[in-house]
Amino acid sequence: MKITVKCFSQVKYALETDELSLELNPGQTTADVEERVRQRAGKKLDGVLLRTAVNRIYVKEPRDLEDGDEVAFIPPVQGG
Amino acid sequence: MKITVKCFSQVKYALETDELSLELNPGQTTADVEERVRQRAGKKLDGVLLRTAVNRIYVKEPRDLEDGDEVAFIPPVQGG
Amino acid sequence: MKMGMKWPLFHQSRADKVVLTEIVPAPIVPFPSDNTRREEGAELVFNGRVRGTEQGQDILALEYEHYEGMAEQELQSLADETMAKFLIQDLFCRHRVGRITIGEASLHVAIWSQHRKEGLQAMTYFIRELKERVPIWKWAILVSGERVPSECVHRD
Amino acid sequence: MKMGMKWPLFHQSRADKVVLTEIVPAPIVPFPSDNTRREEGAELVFNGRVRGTEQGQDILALEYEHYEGMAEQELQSLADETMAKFLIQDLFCRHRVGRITIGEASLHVAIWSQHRKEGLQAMTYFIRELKERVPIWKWAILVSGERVPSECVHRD
Repeated sequence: MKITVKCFSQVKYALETDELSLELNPGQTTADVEERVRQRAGKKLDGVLLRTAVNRIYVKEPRDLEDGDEVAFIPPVQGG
Repeated sequence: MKITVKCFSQVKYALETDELSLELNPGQTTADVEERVRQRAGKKLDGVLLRTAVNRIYVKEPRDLEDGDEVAFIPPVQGG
Repeated sequence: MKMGMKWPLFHQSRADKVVLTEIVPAPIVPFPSDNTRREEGAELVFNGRVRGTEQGQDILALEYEHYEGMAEQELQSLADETMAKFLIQDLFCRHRVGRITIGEASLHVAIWSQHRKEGLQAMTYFIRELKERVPIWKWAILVSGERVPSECVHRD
Repeated sequence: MKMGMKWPLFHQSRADKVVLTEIVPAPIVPFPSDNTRREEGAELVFNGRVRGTEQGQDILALEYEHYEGMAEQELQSLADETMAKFLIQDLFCRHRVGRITIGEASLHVAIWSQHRKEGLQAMTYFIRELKERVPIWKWAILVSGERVPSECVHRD
């Protein structure tokens, strides 16, 4: 199955893209995706706290994903 | 000696004047003047807390007055 | 600052702080906003407006009375004290007196600071103390036309 | 409310509360002031403005990035939550995104309430939470022209 990862701020800067399309195996969770994103970033996201959103809603615990889900790893926000 | 009492808000309303001119005996204090003001108001200032100002500065304790002083008994203020 | 004076522009970084207070007998002209500042990230503006009821009774308007001379002095010293107490850059305040129609502003305060937290704290303190010590009072103009000190408004 | 819609007039007493949030890509048009209200004695307005330095280093401008879809949703639900939590009448918020010059407003919030205390508390809470959870980020445009996430600005 296929999901989309939206990249913002430091994640976008580290990965040099604003969107990734990833193939997942059934049973893979948001935690697995975060791991892949962090690996792809080399060390550039070391020490950066990322919150997870699935389909534009914050989720607190790792969760299973479905085909077509939109995932984002949200670095500390800075609105205002 | 002679002093002026400025009247505002409830004091003005009770005394029906915005200014009194009073003759004082030497040694009379702001407390004596307040007493005279309250008497003149009948019961209309009963229960109304009055702060004292002499020459436009709040004073905390009763104090002696000098000829020409301007005294005010300040009901609870309501600016804003 | 006298009304009619040219409003200062603050596009330069400034060490100097500005504090301005006025008691005015006419409708309040708001302080101009300003998008030329480099240092102050927070602009906080408060308008205190006349409500249509006083002590629960409908009114036509309020009439603000002040102790001329003392009110100006107390307002300015409160503003100076607020500047000293909080890390803010500028504080501007206009308080209107005389008859004020429902909905119109009796008080207008603008505070500029580097960060919002200090501005919010300073605003909270400044207005609370203003209501505690600046000799200004409200007279209610009742629907009957009668004019009474606001504490003397009683429900029918 | 869509931009360009007629602004509602609130001269009638209203039981209904209004909450409006927008994320806009252009300079913020402030919400209009209003001297026709009978019930709300307190109007509090906050403008958050871009400062000339980021992490201590001079910048040319900020560029605000937002998670489209999610940012609007989080902002609106925060506003709804603020309305439920504090005794306020109306809350209006515009957050600008895209490139913003120093001095210009990135955030504009207006809160109307019967009394100032609730307005100040609601403003404090709303902005604090906005900075905590609404997915918006700052990119600094450095003097060199380089564009980097604001945390990645380092002193020379």
